[in-house]
Amino acid sequence: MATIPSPHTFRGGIHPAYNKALAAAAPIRELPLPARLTVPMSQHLGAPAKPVVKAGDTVAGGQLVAEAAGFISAPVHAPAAGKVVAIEETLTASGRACAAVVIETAPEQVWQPLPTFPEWRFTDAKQLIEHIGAAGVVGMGGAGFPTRVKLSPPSDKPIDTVILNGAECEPYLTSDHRMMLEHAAEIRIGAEIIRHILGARSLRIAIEDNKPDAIAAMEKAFQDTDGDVAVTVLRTSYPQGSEKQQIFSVTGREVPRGGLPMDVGCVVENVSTAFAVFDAVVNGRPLVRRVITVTGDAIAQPANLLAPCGTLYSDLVAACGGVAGQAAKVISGGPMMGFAVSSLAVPTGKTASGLLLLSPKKISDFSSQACIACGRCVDACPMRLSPAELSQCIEADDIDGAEPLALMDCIECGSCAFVCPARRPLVHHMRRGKAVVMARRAAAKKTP
Amino acid sequence: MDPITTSTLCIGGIGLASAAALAVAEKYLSVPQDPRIGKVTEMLPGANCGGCGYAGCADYARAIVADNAECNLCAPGGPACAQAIAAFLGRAAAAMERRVAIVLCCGDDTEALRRAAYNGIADCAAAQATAGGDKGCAYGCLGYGSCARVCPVNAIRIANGIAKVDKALCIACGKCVAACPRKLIKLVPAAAEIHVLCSSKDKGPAVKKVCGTGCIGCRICTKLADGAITMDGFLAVVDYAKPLTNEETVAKCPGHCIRKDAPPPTPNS
Amino acid sequence: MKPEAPSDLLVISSSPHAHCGESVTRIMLDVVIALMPAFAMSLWLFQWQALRLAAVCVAACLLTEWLCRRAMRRASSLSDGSAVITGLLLAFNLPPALPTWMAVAGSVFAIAVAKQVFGGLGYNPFNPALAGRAFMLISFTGAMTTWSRSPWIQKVAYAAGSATTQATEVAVDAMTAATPLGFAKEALKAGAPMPLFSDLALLKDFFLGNVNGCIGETSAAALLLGAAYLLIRRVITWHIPVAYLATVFAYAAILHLVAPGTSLPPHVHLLSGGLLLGAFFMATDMVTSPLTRRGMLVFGVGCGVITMLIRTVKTGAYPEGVSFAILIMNAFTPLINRATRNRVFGTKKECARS
Amino acid sequence: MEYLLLIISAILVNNFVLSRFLGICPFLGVSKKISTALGMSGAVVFVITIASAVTWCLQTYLLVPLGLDKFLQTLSFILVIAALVQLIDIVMKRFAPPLHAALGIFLPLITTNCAVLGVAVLNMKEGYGFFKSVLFGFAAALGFALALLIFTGLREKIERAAPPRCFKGVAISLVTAGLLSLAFMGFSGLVK
Repeated sequence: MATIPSPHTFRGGIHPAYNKALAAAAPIRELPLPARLTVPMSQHLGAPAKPVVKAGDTVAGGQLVAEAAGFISAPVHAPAAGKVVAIEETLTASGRACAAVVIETAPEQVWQPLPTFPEWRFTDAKQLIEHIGAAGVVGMGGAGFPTRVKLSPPSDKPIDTVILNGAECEPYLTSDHRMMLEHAAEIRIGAEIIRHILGARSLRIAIEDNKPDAIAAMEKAFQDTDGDVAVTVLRTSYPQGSEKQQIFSVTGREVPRGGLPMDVGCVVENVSTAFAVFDAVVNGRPLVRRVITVTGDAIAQPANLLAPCGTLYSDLVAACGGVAGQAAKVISGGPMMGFAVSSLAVPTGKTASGLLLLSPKKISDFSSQACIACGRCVDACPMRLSPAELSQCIEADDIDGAEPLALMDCIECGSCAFVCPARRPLVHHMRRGKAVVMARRAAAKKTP
Repeated sequence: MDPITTSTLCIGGIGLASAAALAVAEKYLSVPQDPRIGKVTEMLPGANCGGCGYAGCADYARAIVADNAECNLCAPGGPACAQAIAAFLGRAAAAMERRVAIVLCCGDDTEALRRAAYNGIADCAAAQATAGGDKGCAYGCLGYGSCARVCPVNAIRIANGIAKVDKALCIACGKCVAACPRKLIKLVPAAAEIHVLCSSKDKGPAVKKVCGTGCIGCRICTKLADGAITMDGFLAVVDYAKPLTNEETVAKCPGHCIRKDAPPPTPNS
Repeated sequence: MKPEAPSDLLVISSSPHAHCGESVTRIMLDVVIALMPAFAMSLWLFQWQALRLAAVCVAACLLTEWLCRRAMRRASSLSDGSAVITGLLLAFNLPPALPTWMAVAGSVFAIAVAKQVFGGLGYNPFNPALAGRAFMLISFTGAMTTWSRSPWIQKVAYAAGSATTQATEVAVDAMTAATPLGFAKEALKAGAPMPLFSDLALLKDFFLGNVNGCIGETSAAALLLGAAYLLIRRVITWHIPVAYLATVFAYAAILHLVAPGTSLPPHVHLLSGGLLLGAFFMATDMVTSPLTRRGMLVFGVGCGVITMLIRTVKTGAYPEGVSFAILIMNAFTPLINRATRNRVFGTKKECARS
Repeated sequence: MEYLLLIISAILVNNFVLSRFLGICPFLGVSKKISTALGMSGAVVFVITIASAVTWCLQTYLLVPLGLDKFLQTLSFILVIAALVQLIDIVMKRFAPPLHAALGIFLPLITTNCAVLGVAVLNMKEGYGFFKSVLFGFAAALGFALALLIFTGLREKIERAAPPRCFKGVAISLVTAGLLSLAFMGFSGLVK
């Protein structure tokens, strides 16, 4: 066990105002069970889960309510016992509509646990992977990629390094930070389970140097771990938490274009995901709740709340003392990659790490002047693209011109738009361009 | 030799030599191409709109001649063009009626509410991807003009936050149909004049909450329309295969979303 | 009946929701601030002539900008400050005795033809001030190359003349009414010996700006002060100026080693003409220079080579090549952008070319 | 050195497009995309080089001996160049279909391109020998290619610019070409 400074740092990136002090000191607090939960079927990347309950059914906490609908999909469980009152369409934080199982929670909570594997060190990896999949564990850093899939790389792609992502580079958010401080021991067991499953030689815990207390907590938790284990201290720079950039910072390897971390022998898991793995394997608890940072200058008492997935944002706001002044923008997630929502009637999901309420003076207007070709976006882009040229192509509807400029490699981190003096909505252009390309590719696949 | 003869002979010689070389080359080296393709290309209107599904008029002409493609796929050319091509190639002309695009929403900014303040690029798909769009109605026209931008003949105007197709200009190429992220635009027979200009599948009360001119699923029109309007859940839908002329449907619609096309403008208006 | 909407709507927009706070106006303001030392020096050296030209150019640029935007029925763009910079830079590039109406004509050309016709700031392919100057140089060649004999400068010029050991009376006379580069070019054409400018006191004059030249370009010290401000404020990066100046220095040094009798020493090339003004304030114009660092280096080297070609080839029509060099490289900028894109993360070679 | 100066002169100083104003129609017509501009440049370099050789032979071995070079030069050159381009078109279509697909549409454009004729006539006027004629033709074509590529780059930029409506399209392209020409005046006099 050692603590090492990160040997490399990706090129590009930005240094936004982090504003983490608002919630960093607030210990994780459990949200009182809301009367009603709206559990979306799409809390992960891939096909939405298929409901297996119907209106009128009574469910126990942890009971399966929807099963995975494909290889890249994840099941959904009831966060609490109660009665299913409806299965209706809801708008999720990402702006897409999906079906949701609405549960009226019961005053008497009954819990239906999954099997547990206290002897996981002697359990077959395959069995553990199935169990983690059945518990609905997905990446909790933001994308929501099903962990089961990540943990089963093809045999020709051996994994030698597991990276535990504790960078939490998004401004304002502190949920992973608090998890590392308060649940270091559980995270360690989760990480070891992941390492055991993948048979990986090395384990790295990647934390930015602006969280010395988290680094200390992790050092302490992992101090007697065998093998090649180290805390890698990353230079504070956004987006250190992005998978590809983090792998480069920790190992110096570049994930090839269009490839996955496993192509360079790495798997990156968020610290909260490691906790969820521990919870599923050791406690038999499916992923039905998570810590969410409720923060911003328009919330009365910023907090880190442990809330069931399916809690409406309005319930979270109420638990934090309500809105302070006027909220002009409500963001699900952090300010760099989070989604603005149009109302508080939106449910949380497994990937919702934060809820940010900003007052009118804190929001930035992206008014889109002409590009003055200052090249700052080119310097800031961690994927080393040319957002200036890309956005101009897309603005002129020249998607064919944008595609060869590696449009699809954009990770939408927002660094370009953050630095743009002309305040061009660069990421918005990228998203639009990518959507057009995706639609074209889908159409081309349909009619070969 | 006098200069005139020399020059005549010289130029004539160069000309003849070049002509001979070209003729020989043409004879032994040329690559044949079906001459009918050129003719058919000329018969097509040359709008290159791609509405037929091919890459421009020349490609469509090639497809008609070489791949035996249907010759009635050209919407801008209309029936006349299809018949001309069919006659030229000696094929049976398939029947074709003029169609036009129509936006099945009439909830403009006077009648329908916006649920958020959108700050982003003026594109419907982009707005839709931002928190599901700023329109209160999840089915209604966002009004950021993606359809108008793809229209090759500028037949679509955005006015008061809603798109409207100019029937006279529309060539039914179908580009707007594909461009609308909410699938609000349909191609309908140009002869049809009465339409249900709403696409909301929500129940009446939900519609009323967000729009003053939406279909509330009251079914009054279905009785008056003699089978030409059917219900799709809580939404009245015109069956364009049947004639719909009863103007009472327009007058009696409590949601005011059944509308008759305005008569074509008089020249001096 | 329209249903009632909630009173204060939430703003929805794509991520990111944070911004660094930088703006185009702020950048332009920084450039104006950075130009102030040079302006102060020009007021000291050329007195009311400098004030007249600067005022006329800035006013004409602002007015033209306003009129163009009105004619195009577009929102006014005066507040972004770019027209002020164009006016100042154009004025800095004019000889002190230039008639006012010519300065106005150049300003109108710069803003109307080189900028607003393309749609305004960000769309112009050429630097407006330089395009205006090139236009004037070709249209009013005489007036643009006539240098006043302000008492200050005459003294210096005579000193420079006497420093050249074999200079004839004619050369000294010519020197009083020519820039150092103009004098050098004449000497080159006539086969006369090249002034060496080796006197330290003369170097000091070059540094302060006590030489003939355009009103804003003569004082190296003031220009370097402004450049330092731009670099500290990170409005510009070092790449273009350093590549530009290094190329000029290297080219001049090699030439001076090979043919010391017919070429100026490299430090004189660096300090004379509009090189410093061009390298720090005009070649670095964001809109018309490349996007990537590598592209900027290529751009700077190209500017340097062309500048020196124009300055030192005997038959060349112009003694000074900075404005033309930058304009020509402006034309290459789209191609340089295309050729110097960064290596996309996760790819082996520079791909992403189209 | 002489040859080097000839090349520099033809490419930069006396650029065919920017200072002699020859070959303007393909310069404006084929400068929308870099890929097509490259194709056109390739075709022009190819045709001008060959045309220089052929017209030199025609002049030296036919027109001059017959005493017709004073008044029949232009006519016969046009004839030969047109025939030559057509012939190349046919031959290329047969033996190098990929190259034809790339250059094919540009070849007819070159047939009546004044730049080709200009090079041929200038060769004769300057009294260049065979090798020098071919070299000059090649360099002039390279100059054309350079101007075309620069202009295409600029045009891709101004395509996305926002000129007032009356300046859209060709008008703004001509303004740009004018400014480019203005910039290239800096080279004037470098090589006589």
